Formats: sequence, structure tokens, C-alpha cells
Amino acid sequence: MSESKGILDKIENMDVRIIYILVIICIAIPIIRPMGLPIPISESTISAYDFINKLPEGSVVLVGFETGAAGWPELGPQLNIFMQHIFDRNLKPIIVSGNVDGAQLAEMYTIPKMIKPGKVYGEDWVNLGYIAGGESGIAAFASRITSVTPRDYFGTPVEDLEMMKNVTSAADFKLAIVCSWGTPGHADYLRQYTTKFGVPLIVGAQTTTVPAIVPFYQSKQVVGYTNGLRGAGEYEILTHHPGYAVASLDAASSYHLVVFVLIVIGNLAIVAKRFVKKKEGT
Amino acid sequence: MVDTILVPGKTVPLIVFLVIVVSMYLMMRYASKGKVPTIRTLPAYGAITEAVGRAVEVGKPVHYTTGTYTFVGQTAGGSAALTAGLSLLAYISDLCLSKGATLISSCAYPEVMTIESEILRGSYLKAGMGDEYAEVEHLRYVPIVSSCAPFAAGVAGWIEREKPATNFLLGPFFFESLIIAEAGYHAGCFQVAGTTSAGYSAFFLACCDYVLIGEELYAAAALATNDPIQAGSLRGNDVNRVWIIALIVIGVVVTLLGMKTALVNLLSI
Amino acid sequence: MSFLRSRYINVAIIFIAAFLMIFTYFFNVKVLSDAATLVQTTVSLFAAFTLALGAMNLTLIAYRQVQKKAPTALFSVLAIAVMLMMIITGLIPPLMNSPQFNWLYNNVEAPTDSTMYAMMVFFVASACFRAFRARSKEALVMLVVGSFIIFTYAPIGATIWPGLPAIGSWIEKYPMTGASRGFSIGVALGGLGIGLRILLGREKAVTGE
Amino acid sequence: MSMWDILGNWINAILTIAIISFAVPGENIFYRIAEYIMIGITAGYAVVQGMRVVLNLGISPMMSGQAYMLLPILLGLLVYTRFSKQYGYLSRWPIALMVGSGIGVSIRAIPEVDIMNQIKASFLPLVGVNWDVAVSNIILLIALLSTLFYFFMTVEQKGPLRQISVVGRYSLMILFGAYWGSQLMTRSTMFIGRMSFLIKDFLFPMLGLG
Repeated sequence: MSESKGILDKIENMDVRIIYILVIICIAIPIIRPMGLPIPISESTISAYDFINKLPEGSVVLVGFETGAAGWPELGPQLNIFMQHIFDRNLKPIIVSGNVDGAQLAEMYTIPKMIKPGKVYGEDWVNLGYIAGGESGIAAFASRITSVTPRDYFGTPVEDLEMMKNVTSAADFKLAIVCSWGTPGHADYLRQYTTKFGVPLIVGAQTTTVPAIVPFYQSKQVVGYTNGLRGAGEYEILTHHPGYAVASLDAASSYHLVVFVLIVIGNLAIVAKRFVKKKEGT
Repeated sequence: MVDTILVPGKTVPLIVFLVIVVSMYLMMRYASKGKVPTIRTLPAYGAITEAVGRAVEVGKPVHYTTGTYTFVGQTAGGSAALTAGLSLLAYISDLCLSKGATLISSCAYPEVMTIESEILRGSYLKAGMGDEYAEVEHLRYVPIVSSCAPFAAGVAGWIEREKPATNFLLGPFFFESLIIAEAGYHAGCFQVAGTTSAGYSAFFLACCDYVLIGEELYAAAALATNDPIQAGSLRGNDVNRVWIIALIVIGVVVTLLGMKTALVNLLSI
Repeated sequence: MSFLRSRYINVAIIFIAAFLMIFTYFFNVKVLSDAATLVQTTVSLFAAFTLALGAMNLTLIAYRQVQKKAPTALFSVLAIAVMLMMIITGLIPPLMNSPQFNWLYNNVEAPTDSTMYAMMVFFVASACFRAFRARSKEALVMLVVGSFIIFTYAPIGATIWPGLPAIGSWIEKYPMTGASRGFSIGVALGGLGIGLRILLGREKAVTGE
Repeated sequence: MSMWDILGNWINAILTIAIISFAVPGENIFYRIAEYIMIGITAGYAVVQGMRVVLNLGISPMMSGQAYMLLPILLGLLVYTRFSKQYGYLSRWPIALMVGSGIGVSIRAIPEVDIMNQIKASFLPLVGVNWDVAVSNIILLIALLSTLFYFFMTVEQKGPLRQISVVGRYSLMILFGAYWGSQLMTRSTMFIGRMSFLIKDFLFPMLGLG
């Protein structure tokens, strides 16, 4: 009896390093050899896609790269596919970031990949760089763009940019997209753009913030959201550009499965222990 | 005239804003005049003394952090939790000094560091040990910019190396919460945590011995400071909660009667 | 000059700035709106000034550690060296866009930052292993809900049984939304309360003694 | 690939592995080196970013005619007085402006975004809809009201009130369970990003595989 209890104790207090190694293995294998599991498409992603699809050509869209390098693996694929769709639809994106390195990430990882031939900087898209000061900075940007970003990412005065001639405040935006991993995040965008200027908002969410976004989507303050890498994968399928997100989702699935199995084992150990105890007691 | 000055659609929000602010102000005034409301018992608050006691027994330091938040450019909920965390820092620092435990606090922003340093210095002065306070030894400053990764790395690494007896995580947190709390769990720390973010409360429930969930953090701060104003503002929250609950119930009833649109329109002025 | 040290100056600055922001949100008064925008520009500028404080403090700490010959001194010096490298390459024109700067960003800053973030994958797994144990009824609720949500978000859930994500989405849409609303309304009220206390100068931690 | 690209890839991979080594096998010297490199490089990045904003927002408008920008710049410099014992209090002024503006901006929208809109969204139909929607709506309302109730702080919760509060606690557990479930996705995504780099961009090219 006590022997089986010893094993159960060991399972319950498993060395965490065993879990860690399991995690590494279960993520590495699908990356090397993907399984191609089907990806059902969520309603919230479709509603984001439809909204962008229906915007008239040439509409100005604000894209908030509210992430640092660390959030990139999750938010980058969403930003990339949004930007690709925006360029495909001939909309005019304005890139900004309240994170110190967001605008740089856009220049390094998104634009070179997603830009279409014939698009000219300053006419078809602009990168206004970093907005310091958190929500205060965003509020100022919304009421007058040049108040916090007099020059763009490359140091050109904003007045000299062709596209910005008729765009002075958030009232000129037809849509705002924010992909954020903290502050500034969807809440700041909601308060400063949507509530104050009525700009529709699409959120490229981290899966962890989805529970916080769902109530806003339910109350129709957010027109659509994509849910993390999963959402990016769904969007890639919707726009017929399957890429990184679709390929990586298998690894996510296998990780979830392994964690679930671990949880089951942990609980079985508890139940079994209770059973053993009961038997010893009688 | 009024129409042109008042921003359209902001009438009801303005009224709500004024109702909340005025009711809170009144509650604070009542409290400061001696009608201090009692705050319900919080097991996690009681655990603070136990946690410090354990550190004294083992002879190892107490670690404290409010997480990677600052007052500048953050959300109101965050500022509120940070302020509560700082109030609790003052309380715990006094407790540590009176019992003979060493408290070491980690912070991530210069503004917060300035404030924490003042709190700790004040606490040492109060205990008559003003000379023993040294910022370099009692405050660990791990600067961060946009990502809390360096802070998480610095604090988790330190906990693994120094193995403090007790770990307090009280304040607003980002993802560093889990990294630090897991490091504390594996280093065998007694952990008391509290935050106003739902997501990170869930983390703490898994790793910590006692957790203050959401507003319980504000309540603990009010208990710790013994400040009637803070207790009054908690009463203010409760008063406002009453009309919020009532309005939801009324709204549901009105919807039952089929007049939802009228009410929503009325509330959207 | 002792009045300059008074905390009432801080309280006054906080109050005026906050009042401007709140007033211009509800009312349209051109002069005040312009003033508010100017204040916000100034705040952005101040925030930029504080960005260098981290580096200064780091240097100070390293200096003291070297002076005391502390065992961590070598590490601190390494941090300072890396920091200087980043500053110097950043200043090579075009500002913050030189190939050297981008190289450092791409190969040192980005990987360290994102790997630290990625470490959570381990901690979430091991904490989940602990958190999701049916020790009490409360923990059982968490376990059941968590399991459904796991299979709602991972595409594999629908492959196992399409009902899994359906139940998960239902939980998310109804009971979770309700709880989340209740939680955040409370936190929002608390935020307003603390904001008011700071504006009234009753939070000594923030306004100074 | 140039020599710099190859070197960069190696440094990238080594740092990645050094940090992962904090989990398996545990705290070690390589992790510690990576930890301090991370702290240093972030601080450096912040300095340059700060300089750029000051240049764009303060100095160049000042040079091009807006002379009044000199005042915010000088006030901003007060931030650095915190290193002086004598003038340290001056650093509180710019911080006070930032705190005040931050609080103002964030609390002004709370009544609308976090309270009124959430209340309005809770006016849910209980009749005239399918029974399953009606039941779901009732469950949502129970969760909402009981959670709100749970956080009554200045009322000692006894008797029947206690029961509502218990329901609130269970509702919160549903919320936390959902948060836990959502954590797995985000966190695995981050790690997948790093592993994809290590495997596809580092290991495979080195071994000469596709």
C-alpha cells in the first residue's frame, strides 16, 4: 500500500524539469513535422475581416503596433496579415506605436514582407513612429496628430507627407486597429479613439486579453477581434495567404494537449491517493 | 449655448462622473469626521504578520515588489493598485523593522523608486534606525522600458540565488507576476500576493499561499494605513455599487416590458 | 525658498493637469482644449526625459559595486558596456536606424526580450499542473472551465470533438463575461476613488510628504 | 549571408539558449550573463529613444520658430535633479504633471467605457428569445450581480448575503479558469516563435537541411 502511495506522491510533486523538457519536446516536434490540423474560423475574425473588406478604397486606417520584440511572435503574425490585407485593399495605413520599439518592428519585420510593388512611402502609407506619454500621448495624438508626432519615423516633417495633407486628427480615421500586449492597449484606444471620435476599432488580441475584450465585443464597442496566433491563422486562411501562423498552430495544439494530459495525471494521482487512504482507513 | 459647449453624447457620462465623485467625496468626509466604516475580514491581510514572522524565524530577508507599473501613462486601475501596493509597503516595512526582519524591495521605474525610497527611509526614521537605511541595499532597481522581461529576469534570478523567506507581490502586475511567483514557489518562499488584474489574480491563486483578489487589495491597503479617508472611499465604492446593481436590475425589468430602446437612448444622451 | 519644497505645489500641479484633461473631455472650450494638448505634448516630452533615468541609475549602481569590489560588479560592468554599445550605435546617423543599431536590436535585444517572455510557457505548464487540481469545489470549477477553454483556443479541440469549443465559447460569452464585467466595474470604481484621493492630495505616497 | 549575419544568428541562438537554461537545468552563470546583457541593452535603447523624442518634439520645433518649447525642455531637465540631495525635490514637479495628466486622462472615460457601456450591455432580454438564450442571459446576470456583490467591502457578509457572495466567488473562479485556459495559447505562441527560430533559421541551415 505505502509503495503505491509513494509513487502517487512522486507524481503529485513531479520535478518541474520533467514538465519543462516535455514542453520543449512537444513544441519542437510539430515545428519540424507539422500535422496540418484543420482550423475552424471564429465569428469575431470574420467580423473583423468583413469590416476591412467593406471599407472604401483609400480610407485612412490607423494601425497601432503596440508591442515590443517579446510580444512579436504572437502579435506580429496578426499585424502582418492585417497590413497585407490593408495593402491588398488599397487602404492607407498610418503606423504608430506607444511602445518604444513598435515602429521599428514594423519597419524591420512587417513592411519589407508585406509591401506590394508600386506602393510609395508618404502617399500610400506612413510610419509616424513612437508616441511617448502613454494614454496622455494617445489622447494628444487623437486630437491633433502633429502635437506629439511632428516628424515621422524617418525624421520627415509630417506636413511634408502627401498622404497626411488632409489627415489632422482621429476624426479622419475610418478605422483603428490595435495589436497590443499591455499598455497602451485596447482600453486606451477605446477611450481615446472610439469613445471620443467614434473611430471603429478592431483588436488584434493576445489570447490572454481575450477574456477582457469579449465584453467590449459583446457590447459592440469593438467591431471585431482576432484571437492571438489562432486568429492570425484564421485571417491568413480568409485572405488566402496561409503562412507562419497556420504552420505554427500545430505546435500550439500539441502543447495544449500535453498540458491537459499533465492536468489529468495530476488529478488522477489525487483521486487515487484519496482512494488508497480510504482503504487504509477501513 | 450649453449645447455647443457640452460635447455631444457626454451628458450622461458627466452626470455619472459627478455622482461617483461627489458620493465618494461625501463618504470620505463622513469617515474623516469619525464615522469610519468597518472593513470585512480578509484572511490574506492577516497572513501578512504570519509571513513576516516566518522570515524572522528563518533569519532570511523579506522580498517586496509592486510589479512593473508606474503612474505615468498607465491606466487608472493600475495607478490605484500601485498606490495600494505602496501603502502596504509602508505597513510591511514598519512591521519588519519592529520584528527584526530585513525588507528588500524591487522596482522597475525611477518614479516608483523615488517614492519607495522615501517610504522606506521614513519607516527607518520612525523606528529610530535612520542611519541603517541604504538605498543600494534595500531597494533593487531593475530598469525596464517597454517590456517587463528584464525586471522579471532580474527579480526571478535574485530570488533563486538569495532564497528569501517571504515574498510579497502586491500591486498591479504584468506577466512578470507568474515568473516571479513561480521562482518564489520553487525557492520555498511564503507568498502573499494581490492584484487588481483578473488574469494575474489567477496566476497568484496557483503559486501563492494567500491572495487578495481585485478590490480586496484596496481594502487591505485601507486596513494597513488605518486611514479613515481610504476606508471612506471603500464605502464610496460600495454606495456606487448599489445604484449600479439597481440600474442593471431596472434595465432588465424595462427590457422585459419591451421598452429597452427608450432606456438605452435615454442613457446615451 | 522653502515654500518650493511644499507638497502643495505637487498637489496643485497634479490637480490642474488632471482638471484640464477631465474638463476638455466633457466640454468644448477652444482655449482649454489647446492648453490640454500642449500639456499632453509636454508630458510626452517629460516621459522621454525619464527614459534616460534607468541608464543613469544603472551606471550609479555599477560604480558603487566596483568601488566596493562587490562580487556582482563584473556583471554590472558588462551591462554598462552593452548599454554604451547600444547608445553609440543608436547615435550613428541615421538616428536609430543605422545597420549597426539594427543588428544589435535584432540579435541581442529582440531575442533576450522575447525568450524571457517565452519562458512563461514552462511556468504556465507547471503552475497549471498545480492550479488545476480538484482539491476544493472552487478549484474544481476552475479546472473544468480551464479545460474547456484550453480546447476552445487550440485548434485541436474541434478535431477531438466540435462540442468542446462550442461549450468553451458559451462559457466565455455568458458566465465569464458576467464575472468579468462585475470584476472590472469594481476595479474601475476603485480607480476613480484613488484618482480622487490623489487629486485631493490625500495620497502622501504619490504627492510626497 | 555575410559574416555579420552569421555572427548575429549565433549570438541570437546562444542568448536564447542561455535564458532557457534558467528553466532547465536551473539558475546558472550563462543565464546570469544574459540577464545583465538584457538589462544593459534595454537601458541603452531607452536612452536613444528618449533622445529622439526630445529632438523631434522639443528641440526641432524650438529651432523652427516655436521658441516657447524651451520651457518644457528646461522643466523636463528637472527630472534629473533627483540625484542631488539639495535640489531633489524639483524632480517632483515634472513627475507631478505626468501623474496628473495620466490620472485625468484615464479616469475621465471610466464612467462611460467601464461603467455605463457595461451596464447598458447588461440589459438582456429574458423573454421573446429562444429559451436557451434566455437561460444563458440569466446565468450571465447571476454571475455579474453576484460578482459585484462579492466585492462589497464595508459590509460584513452574513446569512443569505453570504450565499450570494459564495456564488460570486464561484463566478470569479470561472473567470480565473478562463484566464488560465487563455494563458496557454499566448505563452505557447511566444515559445513557438523562439523554437521556430532555433530550429528553422539556425539548426536546419547549419545542418544543411531545408
